[in-house]
Amino acid sequence: MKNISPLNNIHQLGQYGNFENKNDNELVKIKEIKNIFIYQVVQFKNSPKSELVIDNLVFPDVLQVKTNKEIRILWMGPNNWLVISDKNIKNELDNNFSINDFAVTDISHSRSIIELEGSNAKEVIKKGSPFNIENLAENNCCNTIFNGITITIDNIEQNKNKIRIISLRSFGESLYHSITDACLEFGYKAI
Amino acid sequence: MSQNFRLEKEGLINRSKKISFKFNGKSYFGYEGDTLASALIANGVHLVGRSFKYHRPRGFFGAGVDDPYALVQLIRNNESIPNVKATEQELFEGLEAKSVNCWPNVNFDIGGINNFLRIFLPAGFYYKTFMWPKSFWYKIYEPFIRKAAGFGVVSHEPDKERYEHKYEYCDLLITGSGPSGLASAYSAAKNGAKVILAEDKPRFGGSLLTSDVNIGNESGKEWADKIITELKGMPNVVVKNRAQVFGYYDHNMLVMSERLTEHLPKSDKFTPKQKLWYIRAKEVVISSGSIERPLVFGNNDTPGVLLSSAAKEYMKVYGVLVGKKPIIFTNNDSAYETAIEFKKNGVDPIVLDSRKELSSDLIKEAKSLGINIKFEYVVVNANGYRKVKSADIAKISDDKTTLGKIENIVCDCICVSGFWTPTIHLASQSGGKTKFNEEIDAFIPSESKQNETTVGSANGIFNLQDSLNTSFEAGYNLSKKITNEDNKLSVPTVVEKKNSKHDKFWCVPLPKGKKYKRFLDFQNDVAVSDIEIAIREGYRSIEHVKRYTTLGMATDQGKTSNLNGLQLVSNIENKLVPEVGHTTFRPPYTPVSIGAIVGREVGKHSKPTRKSPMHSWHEKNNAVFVDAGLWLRPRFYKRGNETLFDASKREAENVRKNVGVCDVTTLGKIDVKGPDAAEFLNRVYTNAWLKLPVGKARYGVMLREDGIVMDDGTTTRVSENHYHMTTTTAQAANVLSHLEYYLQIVWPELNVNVVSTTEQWAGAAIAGPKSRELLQKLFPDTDCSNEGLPFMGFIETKLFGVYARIFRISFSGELAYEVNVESDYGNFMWEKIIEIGNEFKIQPYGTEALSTLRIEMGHVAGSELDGRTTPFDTSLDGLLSKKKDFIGKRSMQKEAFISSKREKIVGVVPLDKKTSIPEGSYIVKDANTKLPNPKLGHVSASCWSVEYNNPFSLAIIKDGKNMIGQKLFALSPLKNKSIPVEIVSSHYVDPKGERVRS
Amino acid sequence: MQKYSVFNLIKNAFSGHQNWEVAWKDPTPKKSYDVIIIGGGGHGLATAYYLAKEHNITNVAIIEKGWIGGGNVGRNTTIIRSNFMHDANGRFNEFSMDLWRNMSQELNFNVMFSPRGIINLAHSDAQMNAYARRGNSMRLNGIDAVLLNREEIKKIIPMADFSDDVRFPIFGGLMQPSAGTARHDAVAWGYARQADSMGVDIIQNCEVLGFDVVGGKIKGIRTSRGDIKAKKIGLCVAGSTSILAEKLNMTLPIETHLLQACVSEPVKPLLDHVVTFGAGHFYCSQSDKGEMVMGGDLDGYNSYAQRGNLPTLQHVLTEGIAMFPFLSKLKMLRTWGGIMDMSMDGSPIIDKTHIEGLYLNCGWCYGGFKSTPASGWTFAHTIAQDKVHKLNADYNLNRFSKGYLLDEKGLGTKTWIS
Amino acid sequence: MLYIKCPYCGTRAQTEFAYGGDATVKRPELNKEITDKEWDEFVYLRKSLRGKHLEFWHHISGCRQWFKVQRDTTTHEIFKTLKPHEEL
Repeated sequence: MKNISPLNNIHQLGQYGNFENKNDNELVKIKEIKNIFIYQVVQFKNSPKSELVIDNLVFPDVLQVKTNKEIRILWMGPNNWLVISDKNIKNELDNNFSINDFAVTDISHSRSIIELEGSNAKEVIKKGSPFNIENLAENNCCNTIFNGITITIDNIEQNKNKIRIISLRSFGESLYHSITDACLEFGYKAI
Repeated sequence: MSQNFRLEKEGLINRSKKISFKFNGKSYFGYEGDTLASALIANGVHLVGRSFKYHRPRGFFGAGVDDPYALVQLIRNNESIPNVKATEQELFEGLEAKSVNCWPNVNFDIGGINNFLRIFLPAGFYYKTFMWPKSFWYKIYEPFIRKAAGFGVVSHEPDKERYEHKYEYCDLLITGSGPSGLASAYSAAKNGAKVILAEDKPRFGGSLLTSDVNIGNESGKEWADKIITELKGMPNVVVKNRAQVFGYYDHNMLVMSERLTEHLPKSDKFTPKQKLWYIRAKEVVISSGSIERPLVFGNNDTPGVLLSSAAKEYMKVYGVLVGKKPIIFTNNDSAYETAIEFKKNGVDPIVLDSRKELSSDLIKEAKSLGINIKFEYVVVNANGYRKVKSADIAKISDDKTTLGKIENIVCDCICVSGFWTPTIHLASQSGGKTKFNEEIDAFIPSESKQNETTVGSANGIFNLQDSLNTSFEAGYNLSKKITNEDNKLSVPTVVEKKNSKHDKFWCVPLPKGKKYKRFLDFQNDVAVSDIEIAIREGYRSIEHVKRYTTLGMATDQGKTSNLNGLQLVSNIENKLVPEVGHTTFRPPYTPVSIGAIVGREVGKHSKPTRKSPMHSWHEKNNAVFVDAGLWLRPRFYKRGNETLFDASKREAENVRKNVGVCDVTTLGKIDVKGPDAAEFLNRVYTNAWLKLPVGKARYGVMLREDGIVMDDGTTTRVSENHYHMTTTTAQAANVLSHLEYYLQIVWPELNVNVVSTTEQWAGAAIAGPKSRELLQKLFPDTDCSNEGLPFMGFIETKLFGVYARIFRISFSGELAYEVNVESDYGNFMWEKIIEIGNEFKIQPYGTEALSTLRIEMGHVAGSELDGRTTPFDTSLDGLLSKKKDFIGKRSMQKEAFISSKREKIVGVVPLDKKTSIPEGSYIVKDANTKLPNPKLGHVSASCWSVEYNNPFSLAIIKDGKNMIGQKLFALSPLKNKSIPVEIVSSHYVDPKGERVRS
Repeated sequence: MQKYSVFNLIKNAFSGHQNWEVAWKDPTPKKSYDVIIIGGGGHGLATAYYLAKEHNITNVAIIEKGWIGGGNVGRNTTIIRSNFMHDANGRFNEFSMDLWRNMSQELNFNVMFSPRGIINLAHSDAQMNAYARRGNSMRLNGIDAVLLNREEIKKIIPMADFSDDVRFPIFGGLMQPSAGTARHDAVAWGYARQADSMGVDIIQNCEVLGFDVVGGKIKGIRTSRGDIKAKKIGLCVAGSTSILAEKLNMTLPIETHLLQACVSEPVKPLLDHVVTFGAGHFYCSQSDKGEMVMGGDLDGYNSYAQRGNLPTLQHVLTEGIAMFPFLSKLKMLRTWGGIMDMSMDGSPIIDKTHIEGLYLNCGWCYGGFKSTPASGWTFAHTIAQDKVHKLNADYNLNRFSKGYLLDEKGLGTKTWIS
Repeated sequence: MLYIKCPYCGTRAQTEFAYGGDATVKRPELNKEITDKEWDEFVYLRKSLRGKHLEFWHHISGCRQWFKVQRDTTTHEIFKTLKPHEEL
């Protein structure tokens, strides 16, 4: 196999912790999101401000996520976005955003992504992150910290309690341990 | 053994569930719902341990957190736990506990001898003696004192328990579920607020569990149960028992420790023993209640002397009699409730009331029950050693100075009540001010600093109706601010007994000729006489008194002793209590488990570990790893029983002879993009960057503004506006913040973006004479010749279809290349290099070989760039641009930096060409001169030069350049080595740098 | 002055301890003094003591805003050591050690100096080398130091984490056997008692409101208890230096930060040494009372609040458990904070100033306690002789602009990164 | 734990931030002739005020922006947070 995902060595399918006699929704489901494209798009401070669009998605404002089937655009900071896509859109981005006004950087391989799902997903976050997760609405995101590791939380689907936790790749295994350890009390299922 | 002191039916314990337990090896039983203390008292056991200094017998003085002693060693789940408070520890099947601070046992304790020597051991005695002969303090006296001190025993083994954290946000946090807490919680919750109600004890209700009142048409307890049940059912309310809010920190962050399993025989391995809640509350209601004050008299520390409120709680909550011949000694009405409770349970108490005869609802009721009340009477002294046997009592004069004739009455317990002290710790921790309330002789919160409100008896309100009124109001007003809802509840009416005024009297004078110890602090054995000595000797500030006598510095933090201490000082100094002032309250309110504070970041996970994409390959190939910051890097790859020295020598030799490959993923990488990127680099690096062509790399040095070298690395111009910067592994994060600082704050006019791409790229350094041949095979379609890819050149290409970047840069000083691919492909790249490299005898090499190679080349690294060295010291001054300005340039003119005495980097070779020079040795002129021996400089890095097959070191020494050729000594007294050496150039191998260009 | 001794203790016992004299008096300030020391902390009290003892200057007042010994001398982790790399720091603190060794007898007050040895743990060979550099420097300066390997460390502190479940394994460590601890309050009280007996006025509850400077010369101070004249004034107010400097229109190379410490509940003796964690900022020793005395990191932002914040404590205790897993089973009893003069190179300043007759003693960072005697001794000398002693010659104020820095840690001017 | 309002992301827990020191010291312009004294003032000298203190913080586990905070160094009360180039 040519490519190996960040959590390949640690993400072992199965059920762990207090999983006995619990229904599926009570268990936290954990999944690695891999083979996905991630770009940082930054508009330079002194370049003319205009509405930014890619794939008919307008770049969102503070803490928001704009999304369609394939792409999620996350607000990361002033003039700074993360474009997460199932397909390679480097060329589109390069064409839309001139190098004199924008910095587009492919960081697809520099992140590891964990997806949590289930009624206790937010309780898991509360065990390590001081961020007020209850206030993070669907299609909102935030940068914060979990047991000393910098993360981005992306609220994918409120009613399913489905959230993604994005971290730097090299921290991936430590974060994965920290998250799954926090799941033990509820029981979790690696899928 | 039967429970002689257990009442027939009273109490909230579950009599259907018997629980057997052991104390000091003896078996007893109690009931579910008992504490260890209540169960022991039910069995007639009052002697729990020995005091700190005099090793006097100690019993139960309180019924909960207020108890100043009652510490035992608890065995639970095969763990031996020190300093567990028997009055808080709930009983569970098979519980085992032991007394502490006594030897051989609690009944006969050798340490008790101190009690007879006590007149020689007043406050601060140890400052006045143990000074002769000089060495004896540390060798003889101190070890003896240390052995006598301490309470419980803790083993060396790690903690098997699990502790977790939880971050919560709420509108109102309410600390304590007594009447005022319940009222505020209920009215706030009904008004739509998100409420957290925390109760330290297992049972909710606080004083309502023991006081004889009616709220509406229910008893106080029924009302409490009703409210709690309703609160538990509300979605916007979290109700927690066994949860102590112990700290009030900045910006309304409070911390609560929830005890989840300590009341159970054992816990499953996934349920934490404690959960630490970090609660950010918009508003805080402090309803932590109040603690009864002791009255002070002779030998008032004897087991059997206890707070009257505790006696009442043992009866009403646990159905336990603390004694069958009780004396109630009080200066206020509340103790009458205890007397009445005794009477109701068929025990005849004697009440000694220090006040002139007066009347009130309670006193009337007591009289009507035929309770024997002696007004203007006090307890002078408690007789008995391990347990109260009788009391000396006497009439006391109006002015409370003279005692009448001493009478002796037999008793088995003395229940004291010196009125109530509001628990203001949290209010004070928040930074809020306190004021002294003459009414109640105690401090209450005044203006609050953060968003906190104190209600109920914690605020000095001891009347239930007022307490409920103000608490309902508080809950409503505070919630309204937040929810903007307006649902106000009506306050139930209370039927309670009116209290008459208490007596300010609290300390019984000594009868003529008697030297009874009258204790204030029961754990540290601080008596009235100790405070008197302290003040006599000039330790007059309350802080001096506290520190000199250790008053209130025991594990109970003076909950029952501080205020009496203040009273005493104010009497002696003839100041008002507020003038004496109290010592500051700091978290934690009660001792809190260190394990809980730390949580799950223990053992291997105390810090995160960063790994490269090739990590598992290294593991499979016997890499021995080394910590580089949070990263793990292969230090060497062990073959057979090679030592570190053998392996690194082999690996380094192979690089010089053939070719080696090293994982350099951990080096910091930063993408610098934008129209002003070149200008930016020109300002942050000391050398010139404007003219670097696309496709070329350049070595650069960064300084701090104070002129010290911050970091170095190569940066490559990938395209017109795009640079790929590399940093050292150690400084990667700092450099990024540094760059962001200058871009965002200092030079906002620059259009540049910086982002870390460290983990985007897996990096492999291929070094050695055969590296070009290998590279050509890895990239058949790429021209890897010296012309096609010259030194400091850069190309983008494909590695068997995988996008790759090749940089021709060298840290080893050999012909070398660095190949980068996207991290998912890192392992693929690595295996390809090894596979194809085999024919060139490739070997992976670790950081140890890497440093060997760089050292003999004289390349500086972390051990030279240690945050203290300038470009001059490290021979990097050639890179200081004269033409342009840059960060730190202005500091280059400093006298010390340019002085010739300044240290400079050189090479060091042992004259015998055999003896390795330990790193951290010093270079001196004379090896045998007397100390202090003047140092020329230190050895920063050492290696075994594989080029010349002899030891070689780098050193930074005074006037280095002119030292070259000199014969000096390298000294390492720690390893007692003295090595004759010659100073040579730091560029030991290939000084002209031809290989890298070959 | 009444002598403290076991005989006196017994004698007094029989008179019910009624006849002990005050340890120091409570005088009202005179109109003027030869020397005023501002700050009744350890350093200030020691300075006054050595002015009287070594230089026969007894017309001295100590002006203390609150109660003596209430600053950092009363809120530290009582560690005494001279394990420094820079010659200037080593020399200075070894001189301090010599004064510590005789202090109880000299002051006739048991300060309980206890040379139990300090161990700095190392968690990598690189760190072992850094400690070797420090230790060799100490040895060449005549200071005791030994480098211990993992096995030797294990023999001394078996309760440290030598298991496999460890993030930063112990490689070895540097030990200074003669380092140790002392009873912090006793140091302040002992100096105060002797200074008082030699005629020094200890004036508490007296706040300095301003200075009288005429023609570049110090004339006196304005206080909450009236104006007081003085020929010479020594500033000795760790933590509050910047506040007084402001009243003198001086800006200094220091920042004020908060350092936290805490103690556990007392337990029976199990730790005989002072031990520091190498992969962080934690250190620990066990007091005579049985409490684990634990200290660590700065709160990390400028602070004059003598109250700490929880994240730092959590971070520090995390390292504590990483070093001594058994600590997890103990309870934290007390926490407190002290405010520190963090200097821009981590080393102190004892020097004259541009104002004639005004002397400066500050920048002790979080290491002031161990230096108390030497600081007082050299500061007294600098004030009495109006010139620095060779021991504090390198602790001058202009070393920063000239570049003669004494940076033990190599962290530069980011004082909040400890 | 401090609760700091990042001017870009909103109020967050202290652990997301890194401290950046006195925000009143201004770096001298590049290529500008200045005295040693001016340079030392920038590099070494700090007022270290008790009370209201203007300081830099870096939202390092957030939007990675540097910004200014006006905080009381005795009570830690935060009065105002500003973007780098906003003035009080």
